Amino acid sequence: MPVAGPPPIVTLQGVTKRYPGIVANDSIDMEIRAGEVHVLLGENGAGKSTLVSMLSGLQQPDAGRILIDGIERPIASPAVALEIGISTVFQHSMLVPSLTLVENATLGRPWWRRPDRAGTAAAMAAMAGRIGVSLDPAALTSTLSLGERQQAEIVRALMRGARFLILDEATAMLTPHDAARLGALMRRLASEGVAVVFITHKLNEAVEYGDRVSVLRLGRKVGGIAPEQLRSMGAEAATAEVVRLMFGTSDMGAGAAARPAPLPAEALHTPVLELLALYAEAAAVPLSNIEFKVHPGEILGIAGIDGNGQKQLAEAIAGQAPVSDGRIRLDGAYIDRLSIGARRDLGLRYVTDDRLGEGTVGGFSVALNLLLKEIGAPPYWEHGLERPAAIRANAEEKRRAFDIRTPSVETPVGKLSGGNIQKVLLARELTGTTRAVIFNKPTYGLDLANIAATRARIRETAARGAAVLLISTELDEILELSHCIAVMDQGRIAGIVPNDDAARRRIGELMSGVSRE
Amino acid sequence: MSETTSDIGDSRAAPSVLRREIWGVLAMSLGPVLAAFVLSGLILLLMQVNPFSYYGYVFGRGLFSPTGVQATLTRMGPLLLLAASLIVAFRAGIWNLGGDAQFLMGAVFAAAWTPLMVPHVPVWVALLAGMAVSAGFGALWGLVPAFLRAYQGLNEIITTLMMNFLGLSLASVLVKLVFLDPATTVPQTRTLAVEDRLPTLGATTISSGLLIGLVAVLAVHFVMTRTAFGLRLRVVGANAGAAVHAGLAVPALTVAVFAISAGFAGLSGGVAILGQYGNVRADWNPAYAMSVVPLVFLARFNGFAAIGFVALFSILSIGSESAARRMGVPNYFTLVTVAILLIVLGLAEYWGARQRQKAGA
Amino acid sequence: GEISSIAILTPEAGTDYGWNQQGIDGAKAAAAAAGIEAIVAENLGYGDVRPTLRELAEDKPGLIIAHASGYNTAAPEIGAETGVKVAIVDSPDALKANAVADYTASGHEGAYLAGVLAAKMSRSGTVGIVTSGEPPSWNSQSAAFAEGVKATKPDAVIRYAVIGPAAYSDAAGGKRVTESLIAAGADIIFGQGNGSSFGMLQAVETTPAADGGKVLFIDVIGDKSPIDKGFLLSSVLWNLEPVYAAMIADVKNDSFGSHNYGIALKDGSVALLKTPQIPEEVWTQVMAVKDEIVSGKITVTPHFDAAAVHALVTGN
Amino acid sequence: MTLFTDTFLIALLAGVVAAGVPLLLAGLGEQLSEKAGVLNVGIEGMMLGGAYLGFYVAWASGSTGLGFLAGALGGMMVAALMVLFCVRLGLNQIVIGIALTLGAEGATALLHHVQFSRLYPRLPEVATWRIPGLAEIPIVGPALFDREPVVYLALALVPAFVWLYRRTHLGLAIQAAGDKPAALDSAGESVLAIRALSVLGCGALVGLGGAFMSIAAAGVFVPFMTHGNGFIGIVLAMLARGRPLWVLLGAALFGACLSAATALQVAGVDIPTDVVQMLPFAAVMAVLLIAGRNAKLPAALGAAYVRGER
Ligand SMILES: Nc1ncnc2c1ncn2[C@@H]1O[C@H](COP(=O)(O)OP(=O)(O)OP(=O)(O)O)[C@@H](O)[C@H]1O
Ligand SMILES: Nc1ncnc2c1ncn2[C@@H]1O[C@H](COP(=O)(O)OP(=O)(O)OP(=O)(O)O)[C@@H](O)[C@H]1O
Ligand SMILES: [Mg+2]
Ligand SMILES: [Mg+2]
Repeated sequence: MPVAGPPPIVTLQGVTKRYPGIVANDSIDMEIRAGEVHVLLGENGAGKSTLVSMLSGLQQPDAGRILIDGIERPIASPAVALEIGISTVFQHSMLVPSLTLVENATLGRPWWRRPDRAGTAAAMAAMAGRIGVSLDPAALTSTLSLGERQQAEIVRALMRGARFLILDEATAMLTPHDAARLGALMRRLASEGVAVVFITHKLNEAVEYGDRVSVLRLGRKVGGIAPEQLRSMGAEAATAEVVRLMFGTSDMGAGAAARPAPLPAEALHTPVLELLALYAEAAAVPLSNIEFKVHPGEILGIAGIDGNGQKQLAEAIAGQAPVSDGRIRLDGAYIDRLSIGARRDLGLRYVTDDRLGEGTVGGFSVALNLLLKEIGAPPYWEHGLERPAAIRANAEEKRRAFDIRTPSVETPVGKLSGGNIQKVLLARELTGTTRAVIFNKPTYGLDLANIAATRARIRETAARGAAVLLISTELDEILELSHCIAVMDQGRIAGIVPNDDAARRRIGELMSGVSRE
Repeated sequence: MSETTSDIGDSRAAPSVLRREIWGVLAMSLGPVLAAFVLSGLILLLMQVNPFSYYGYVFGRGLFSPTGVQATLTRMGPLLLLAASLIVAFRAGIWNLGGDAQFLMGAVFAAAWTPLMVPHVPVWVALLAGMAVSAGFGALWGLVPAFLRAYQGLNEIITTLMMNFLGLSLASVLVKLVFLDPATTVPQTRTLAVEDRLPTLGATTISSGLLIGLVAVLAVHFVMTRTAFGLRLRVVGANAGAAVHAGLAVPALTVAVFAISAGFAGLSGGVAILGQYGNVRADWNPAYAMSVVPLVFLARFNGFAAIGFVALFSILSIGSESAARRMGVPNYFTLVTVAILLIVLGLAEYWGARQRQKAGA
Repeated sequence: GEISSIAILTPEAGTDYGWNQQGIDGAKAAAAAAGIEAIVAENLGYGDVRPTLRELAEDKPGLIIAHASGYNTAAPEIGAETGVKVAIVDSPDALKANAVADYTASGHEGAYLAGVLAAKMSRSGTVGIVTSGEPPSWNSQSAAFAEGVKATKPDAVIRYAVIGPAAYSDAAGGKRVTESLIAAGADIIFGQGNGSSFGMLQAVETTPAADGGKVLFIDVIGDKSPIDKGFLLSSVLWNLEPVYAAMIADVKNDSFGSHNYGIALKDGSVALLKTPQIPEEVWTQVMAVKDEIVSGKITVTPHFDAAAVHALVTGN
Repeated sequence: MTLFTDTFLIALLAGVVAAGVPLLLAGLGEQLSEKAGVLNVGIEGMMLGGAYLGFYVAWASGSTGLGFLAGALGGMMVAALMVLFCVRLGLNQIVIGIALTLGAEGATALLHHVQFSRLYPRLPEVATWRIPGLAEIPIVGPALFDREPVVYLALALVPAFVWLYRRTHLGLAIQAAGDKPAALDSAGESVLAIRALSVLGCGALVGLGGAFMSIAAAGVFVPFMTHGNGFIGIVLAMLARGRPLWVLLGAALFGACLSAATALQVAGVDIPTDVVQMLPFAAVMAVLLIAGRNAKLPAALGAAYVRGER
């Protein structure tokens, strides 16, 4: 292909990266040019983040060459990457929890200099305003929700004034509104001559903001759509093409399922999960006067901007955070004084959104992580003794059923890709008898096929008579699955609305504080 | 300080791989020992001492002489119990660095009460009771940091180190003021008669503490790697947040870990007294636990490897005292040898891990 | 009986101008005099001495000298097991014919004389005792020193401080505590401690007394005059050679284990070091007291427990 | 005859300083290293290294100033091994720390045996700097403001470290290296450099503390003379939870307890010595019980950083 104009900022030639038992990137050729938003797509574990880590200097390729501005130059370290002008928002947070956002933003400046906290804070606020998010630069990172941290990382990356910006699933934690703003910004940056690499699992975003698409599959680049092609294709056709490249079939994720059918009247007699005037004292967003009922078979969506107390709510119900007043009933019995384990024994499940922090033990095998909440239970343990065969069989079964991509079930779970770790969590929580399940952002980080599968499983869970609480920042997901939707704002329930034609508008009003009901 | 142990998934290897592994393990364990001796041999040369004769004496005494090897095996007993103590704690992510005081508490109370019991009950009852007492008081001393960690979130490295200093003082206060043998001028407890001590193995002088220690390490290894209880502890150790999320009773498990760990340390003291020493003198502190800590880390909390390292350490400590005397080298040289050995073993571990990674890639 | 060699075990290195060095030097001298070999095992610590005892016993020496109170349980046990004669300290009751004898070396008579000397030499009337711990041999000397001071000058003040529970090597602590005693008025320091005694010596050399004059130091067991800078007043010297020589003779005569051994002013195995710091007339007076002790006119009874020492020094 | 004269009180207070300064330096050093994520259990060895080399140079050159410098260097030499093995190669920090302590104990005892065990050379008293004005304050003045320069340096390091940790990028980088090294690395800073610098700094401080013990506090070197001060330094650093001022308070508490124990004995208060000696440790346990809740340690403490490792 004859090259017109300046050479690409980064050219990958036959770049290969191997990990024990897996070729994460297999001889990848790719060009990343100034002025383009280059969308990188691929299912979970396809090797996208691995590619990112090589571009940002965290990993070195085992084979192949990297050219910078047409000249071969290894990206030997993150410092080199930054020097070249490559700035990255990683899939998993790269902020120091014990520092404030401002301090995090000043990391990397000369040692002897005094941190310019005020100046940096002003710059951060300005940049945040530009992309339309609000953040408190003086906030201690550890007190922020994952979503807020992600916003801060985007702001920090943009502040560096890079000519090459990498966003690895940067919209995963954003509301559609904020994601759209970020998209607009990407377009603007591209028009100013910045190269953007954007990784997402949301095909609509890919098609809308991307100039060029590359698709990875099992570590190999299986195809792409060039800018001219993409422009000429139209959204519908482009999505279908991407799906074909990614999954080998084009009828995937076609059209979200309609709203769930209304519950039969008899289901509404006795609630499974009931919150009665629940209060919880938490440092930033205390819960106050939370009341709702969830019936058998019902899915109650919890919508709201990230960081409005959703996590506190989930933890209070699961027993991980203390309740200061009010009661929680499961199948009529009060459970608010019970331990986490006792609540679980009664059939309460909590799928956490913090998959690395508390969801899994990174150094333990996939097989053990799948049983983390059932240690000691037969048939995997008999009289307290491990039954390796049973544990393995269970893992192999889950691996198949949930399509967990791992070299082996003995691989430490921390070595899997983000999406595959999420599948391990889901596989663990969605089996066995359940009475009530709390899903906290269950599909974040999952690829299209897995999102569809997961949503089907959430529906199934409800269909088997369990009460489901679905916390999500994705309104579409909530509208697709929920019978009723509660909107959370500042630690309160701003209102609960049935999922009817007017739901989307009313949720929007509730979220923006326009109305209260 | 989370230590991700690699044998968690315990690979069930194929036979040929196994053979290669055994060779690897042999090379990995003997290689560094040789390298360490070459290095310390160079220092000996600087001191104008013949390294071959020196190490000849070390192994001649520590491993190949009949009384020497018996001394080595006897020395291993209490050390193995301490290894068991540390394996439990470290696998559960609890950095119990107070083993020496727990050891002494066990030793002092066993030494104080067993001789008093002997006249009234059959000897074996007194010995069993003495061991129970030592484990109990070791555990008791471990409970202070346990509760502080479990219910106040206090870091146990600080508290166990402090309890160590306090325990050393308390032990000597107890010996001097409370459990003093009225028959001597030297502040020490009553002495358990030689014939009332734990039986030796057959016609040797090897204390049966060795067997107790071996059983303890193997049992601990089994429990930690093959049982639900052990797995729970490992989850707490690897990621306390995940343990809470999984509904484990973290505070209770923490207390249990401390009790077991400190109990083994106390038992180690008891076995040392009941099997070898017969009494405790004021200000006595062999500081065995601090020597076992690096060995257990090198063994990566694996019981079998710990037995190997404890054996090596015992051979070295028994043998080098003899070698130092015969060669006219100050005994301090042993400290240098042990330091070099630990570093070289650490390097070998690093090298092995890199090889494994390369092989996997 | 036959005897061709003796062995001695000490907890620390024989270069401390103190307990270990006196033991080793004594054993070597006694062996040389008897024309036999002396095997030295030094620096063994206090942890586990049984393996060394067993190894030494393998060569069947005529006698093993276990030169530390910490060895007095192990040595008789291993002696019985291997059939080798052992000499131990601080266990007078352990006597056993042809097996065990005790030589509780207590310099209390010498320490009493040191007390007399200190009382006579002190300008301020306050003397200090510093020890690195409270083992029986330290205690008996501390107590006798205090008695000697009191007997000579009843209104003298005795200040007593221990550096730490087992602060044998804490030289900095030795200096700090000694400085406190000097500040409390002491101008004579009676110091007992191994490594830490060099810190005491340093304090004496660098800290003036309340009246601006010199503080003087009384040492124990060994003779530090080769390294003195003019502050060493005296030392309670122990000489173990006669003790060991008597043991060797008894082994030869098959009478080992029939009696214990001791050190005393009488036979010169305990002596007070004479230095240029001691004026002639004072020395004469002190020697007069020595004669009274030797003749039995004054009896100095040893007190081995810390409580007795505390009672004596606080009984001001 | 009153015991508690000015002279005696001055000596007690001076004793607090003499015992506290090595602990302060050890605690500050350990704190620096721990903040950067390296649990340095080798500081007992670094202290001995500093005590030996400092004493040797002061004795051989006759200059205490050179001695203190050499002490810092001695600590750094042992620390350099820690950097090589634990920071660069990522070996287990506890194994290497204990090995370095054992090795330094053995090596310095051997050297002492060869060089000093016959003569036990002792140094003359270290010259002090008298701070005009302050030194005139009764009791406190002579004990605190007429001291060896190292004492002032140690005290000045406390605000210096507060400034370093709060007000410089280096301070932030050190904290990041201990809490989330990957974040520091991806910001383009070298985790290895920051950690190496911190460990070397730790070695220098701890070595200086050791040299203070041998040159000023004892005036003589004897084997094992640091007798556990390094371990107390570890406790102080952890107790302080990252705040230099707390290290100072902790060191002062320890020194005060030691002096109080001496004062009680000299005053003839008849409690068993062993009980008195438990005072400082009991005091720290009491402080822990009252104030020590939820002691937070750097998240990556003790863990080697390997770029890109999951
Ligand atoms: N440091 C590592 N050690 C071992 N294996 C790794 C490592 N990093 C990545 N892998 C493996 O490489 C493969 C690709 O992972 P990668 O994180 O690049 O996927 P991804 O495309 O980003 O997936 P996702 O969409 O789920 O984030 C996975 O199988 C993963 O397990
Ligand atoms: N321990 C804490 N201390 C201070 N503030 C906290 C604490 N925990 C949570 N917060 C604050 O409370 C708010 C709500 O947090 P929460 O985690 O419930 O949000 P969320 O919507 O569930 O986000 P996510 O699920 O992405 O974590 C956040 O703004 C966070 O900063
Ligand atoms: Mg990824
Ligand atoms: Mg949340």
